[in-house]
Amino acid sequence: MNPSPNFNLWLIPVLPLIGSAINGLVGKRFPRRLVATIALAFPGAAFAYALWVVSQFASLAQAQIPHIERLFPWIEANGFRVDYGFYLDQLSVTMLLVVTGIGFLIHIYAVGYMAEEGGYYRFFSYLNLFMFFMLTLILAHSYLLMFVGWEGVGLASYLLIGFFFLKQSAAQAGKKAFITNRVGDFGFLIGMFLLIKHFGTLDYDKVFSAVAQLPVETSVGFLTATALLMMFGAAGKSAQIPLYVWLPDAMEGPTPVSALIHAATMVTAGVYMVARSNALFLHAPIALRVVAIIGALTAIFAASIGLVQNDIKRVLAYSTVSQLGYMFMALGVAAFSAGIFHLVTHAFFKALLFLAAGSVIHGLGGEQDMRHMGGLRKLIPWTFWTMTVATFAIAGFPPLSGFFSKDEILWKAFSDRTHGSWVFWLIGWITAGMTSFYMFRLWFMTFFGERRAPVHEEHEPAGGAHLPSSARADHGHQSGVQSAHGHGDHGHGGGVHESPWIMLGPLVVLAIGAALVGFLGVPEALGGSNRFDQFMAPVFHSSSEPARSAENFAATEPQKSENPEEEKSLELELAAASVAIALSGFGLAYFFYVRRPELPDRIANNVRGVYRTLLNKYWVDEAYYATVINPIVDGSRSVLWRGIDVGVIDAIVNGVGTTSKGLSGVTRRMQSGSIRSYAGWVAIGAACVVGFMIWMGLRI
Amino acid sequence: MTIGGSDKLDLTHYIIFAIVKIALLLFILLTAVAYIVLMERKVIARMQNRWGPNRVGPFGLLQPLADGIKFILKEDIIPDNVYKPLYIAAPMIALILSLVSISLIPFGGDWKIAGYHIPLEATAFWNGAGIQDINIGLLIILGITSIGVYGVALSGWSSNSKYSLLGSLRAGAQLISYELALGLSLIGVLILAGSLSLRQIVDAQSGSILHWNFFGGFQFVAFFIYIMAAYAETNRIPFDLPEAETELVAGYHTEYSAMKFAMFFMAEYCNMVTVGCLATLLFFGGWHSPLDGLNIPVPGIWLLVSPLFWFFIKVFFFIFLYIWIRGTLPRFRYDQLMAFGWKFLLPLAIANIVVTSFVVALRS
Amino acid sequence: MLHTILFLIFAGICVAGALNFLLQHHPVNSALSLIVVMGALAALFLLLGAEFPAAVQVIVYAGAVMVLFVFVIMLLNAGVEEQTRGSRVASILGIPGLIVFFALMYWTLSAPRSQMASVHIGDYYVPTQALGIALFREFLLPFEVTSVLILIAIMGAVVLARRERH
Amino acid sequence: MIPLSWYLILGAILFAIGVASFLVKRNIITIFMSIELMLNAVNLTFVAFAAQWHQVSGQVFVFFVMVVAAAEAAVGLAIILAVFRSRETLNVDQVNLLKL
Repeated sequence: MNPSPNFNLWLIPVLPLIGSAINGLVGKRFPRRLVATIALAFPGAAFAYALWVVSQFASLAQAQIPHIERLFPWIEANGFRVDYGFYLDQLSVTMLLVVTGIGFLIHIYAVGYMAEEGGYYRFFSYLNLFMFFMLTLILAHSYLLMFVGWEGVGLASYLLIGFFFLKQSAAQAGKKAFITNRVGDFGFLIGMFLLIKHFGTLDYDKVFSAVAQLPVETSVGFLTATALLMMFGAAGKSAQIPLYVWLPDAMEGPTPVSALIHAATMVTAGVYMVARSNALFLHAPIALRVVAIIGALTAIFAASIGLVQNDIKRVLAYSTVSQLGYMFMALGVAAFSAGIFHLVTHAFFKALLFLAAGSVIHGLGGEQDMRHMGGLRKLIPWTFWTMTVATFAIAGFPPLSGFFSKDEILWKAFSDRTHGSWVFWLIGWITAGMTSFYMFRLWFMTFFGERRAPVHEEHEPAGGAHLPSSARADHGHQSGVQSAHGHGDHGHGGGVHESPWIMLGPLVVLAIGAALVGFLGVPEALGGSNRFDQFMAPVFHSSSEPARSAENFAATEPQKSENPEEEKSLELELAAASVAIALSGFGLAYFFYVRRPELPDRIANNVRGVYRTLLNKYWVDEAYYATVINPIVDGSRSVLWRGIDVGVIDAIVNGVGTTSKGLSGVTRRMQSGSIRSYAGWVAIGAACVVGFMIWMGLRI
Repeated sequence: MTIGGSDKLDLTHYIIFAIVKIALLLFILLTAVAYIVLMERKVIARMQNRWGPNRVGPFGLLQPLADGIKFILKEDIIPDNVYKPLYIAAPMIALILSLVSISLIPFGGDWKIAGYHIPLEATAFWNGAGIQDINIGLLIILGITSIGVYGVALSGWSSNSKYSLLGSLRAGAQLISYELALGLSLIGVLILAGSLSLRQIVDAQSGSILHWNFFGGFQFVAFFIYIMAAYAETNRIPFDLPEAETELVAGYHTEYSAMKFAMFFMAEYCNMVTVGCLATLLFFGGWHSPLDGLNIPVPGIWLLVSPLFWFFIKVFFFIFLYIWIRGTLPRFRYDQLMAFGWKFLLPLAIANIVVTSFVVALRS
Repeated sequence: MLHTILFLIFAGICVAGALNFLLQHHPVNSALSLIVVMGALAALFLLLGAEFPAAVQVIVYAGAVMVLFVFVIMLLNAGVEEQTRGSRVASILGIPGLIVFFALMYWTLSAPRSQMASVHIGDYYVPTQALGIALFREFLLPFEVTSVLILIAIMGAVVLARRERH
Repeated sequence: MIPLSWYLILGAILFAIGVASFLVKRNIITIFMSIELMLNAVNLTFVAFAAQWHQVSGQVFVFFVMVVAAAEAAVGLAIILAVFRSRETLNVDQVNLLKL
């Protein structure tokens, strides 16, 4: 196809798969050290190989991008053909680095974090399996192969959320995540079917070139429909309204899982998918607008819930949801590179936040409720400092990474005349304030003030680590080991301990990353040259230029205004505004949780209604139960089960059984076992045969 | 019986000749049997250092006659609880079959009497060109001997006594087992002659003594096997377990007396004669004189007699061999008998076939 | 002429023996009448010019197989068979079926439309050599296969008849 | 000088008698022998056809039939022995169960 060299891209996904296979099949016999070695070696190798590939990729000529490697025909049905192949361009390179790099770090961290848990080999087998599917997802060269990875990561996430499967809530959460994702995947599937119907192919390059030929759809046509269905799938995977409900519960999984899958990589798959399909979305502006709206709503909605949560991981979960909303908002305003940029930075600081939170929980012996923390600054300094970097980064303090990416998004939302609008900017701005507030609330409650001893009974339900030891003692071979997390006294006594270095190392690396990656995308306004944007340009401009030129709705003049000076000043003002709101959030949190710690409760009492609403997440889950789940369950039970299954299917089966039984009861008499009766049958049969043959002979 | 070119045959003449020949043959055979018995008793007596029968007539030569009379005049006892039809039929079957098989034996060429060519064989005839005999005479003889089992088996079973039954069971097993060895031992000869007709087999050996299958054809192994198997077939020592006096009184004919017993007796000796004739025909050149090669001038009448002379000499030798072995060897044990038949004779016979066929194949 | 006479004689013997086989109640009698049938059949074979099959018929069937049967009868001391009432199917279905079968056969065979050759004695005579050649040339494979079959049969018989020791 | 159909009809008669005896006989050995009778009838037919078509194959088939019959007799009689050992009867009407 193209003269570019062969990178053997297939190696990248396959390496973790090998690791997973080894651990999963024979890991049970291995000592933990060996399991850990295997679990680290293969993703590490994948990471190294990915680095090499990227270095090669940098040297590719512009013409050779996207670089496609087809391995073998996978499906061939007349005319329709899907190859098993890989697709490398700036976007997938970026994702590749993020996934392999951060994934590898989190693996290292997990080795320390899971050290005393049961089912060690199982955990790492799943984790490697996830890496395999995620890499397949981002390297796939066709929607179908992407879907394979898409489902695969869903599976891995299900397995890992339910990792402590002896705990009811964990198992439930796993099922919830899985089913919710199925709902989204359904949309994705229909979208793919539409693509096949209209273009007869699912390969990116073919689909995009085909789309580029079509005019921009101003009304709802099949492009819009496809795009919306895709968006629905993305919403499922990336926890957007209305399908975000599974992500907070997914925190039942071990913390590294939350960090890797439910913060850094998997949940961004939706973002990646939409960005990948930018051509499609740019030709369906309505769909694009829907994306923006959903993103914005999700952002502010989740942030508002996050304000009042007490479980440290839940706060982070809602913050993840809202940040994802940010990304979708970016995509929605056609600021794809900005979205991806935020994806990258967010991967760093959110992974860091989760890992640090995990380290805190680890140090407190399984404590997750922030109301029982406090004053940990001195006790676990490394965790504290890395957490601090992450907090400031996400809150959007310059010059940390979060600032640049978020500011980019806000600016695009405000400035892009075709797709953006000041409403999005406003929502984003407020969300930024909320983000800053709840993050600092978390920060203060955890590390400042003095320890608040836990009250036992309400402390029970919290925490992924508070299991019956049998749950951890998975597959029996671990049953002797009592996890440090399980110990009551260990956690709540003074014995708070800093995590081992194998956990702190990744924290530090991520902290540096979270601090610095922002400088990849310093906007012109701040005297930088937005390198990330330029790097990404080929992927998005190639398709977006015709779209922009072909704009005919929303009064349009060329999108860059005539006087760049004014632009710059405006951008600066906006940046200042966002910094300001971040600061105010910081101040507010300081005032509430350091100066006047009793104040929040009083406010909560004053506006009980609002507070409870937020605390109970707007009763969305209950609403879903009332509207969707219960009807389905009842319907299945009364109609499908009692009615159809028992009444029809079983009836048929049993009917067949009884009839054949009766028949055989009759015919059984033929098989009397008496040779002579058999001989009688044979004789009559022979007579018939001879008669037939003679008849045939006569007819001739 | 396949009669090639039946038009050349005058059926009535054929039938007349056949009847005459059969009558003669029967007379000679039965007399021979009687005197073979006498000879056996004498020889055995000599071997055991006795005199043997010497009262009736000179040297007891009339002894067989006396025995015959006694057999005929004795009361014919039929025990109760025997299965009568078979009890009566059994000895007849035995005797008839043994007599039939002799009718296929050629004793020589043909005599020209009153313009008629008369082959010295009960079932052969002159078809104008040459002597026509049964193409598969040998097979028929084998068939008849194989049927001969029934006489023994049925007699033992029908007489409803445990000794007889055991005897006949043994006989049945023994006959079936040794029939294989017997049949296989002959195949070497058949390969050499390329025919199943006894005459052609004999003609194939014409010439000097060196053309006899035993010497020229290197069939002495086959001959050894044949003799062993034949002795077993005729229930003679050392294979006379079916009538082992020490174990089973008298075996399958324990319950028989008088003429029925005599029938079994005659059947046994007829079979001995048949075996001797076959051995002569198959391995020792039939009626050909050993001196054929070196042509010694002889009177014409001698040419007429010599085939019969040589033939009977040879058969006599085999009869004597029977008696000689009887006087010499002890009896086998039953398992030894079976083992000998199945594990030694049979493989040996097969080996002989393989070797012979190789030799013939190489020669042609 | 001669052929007809001989045929009638031996065919008569055959049928008589078969009927006797059918009517006798004692296995031994049945066996003996069967032997008679086989001997007569051998004679018929000779009339048809098949001398080797005739001889083999006598040697193998009459001489070996039937001896085996008689042997077993003696061994198991099988007496007159008792007339038990088994399934009625045999008589209800079998006999009519049999009759129909035979009727059909007879009808077809005796019909003039079945152009059957008529034979002299010896107008088709197969020398043993010809049979052997046919057997070892064109029928070599079946021949070998039957040898394998016999080997298997021997082993099976040995295994089955061996009285297992406890 | 007789038509071959006589031989064939004779074969049919023998075969029919064999079937009949198979149907009416109770003694398993006799039944077995009636099978032999049928085989013999078939042999006769083979030979007759050999004479009709002047083909050796018919007689060769007779040969094979005999071989098979011999093998079958050996195995069958062994089976009969085994059955008799376990049932102490030769009556097929009493041997109509697979397990004792």
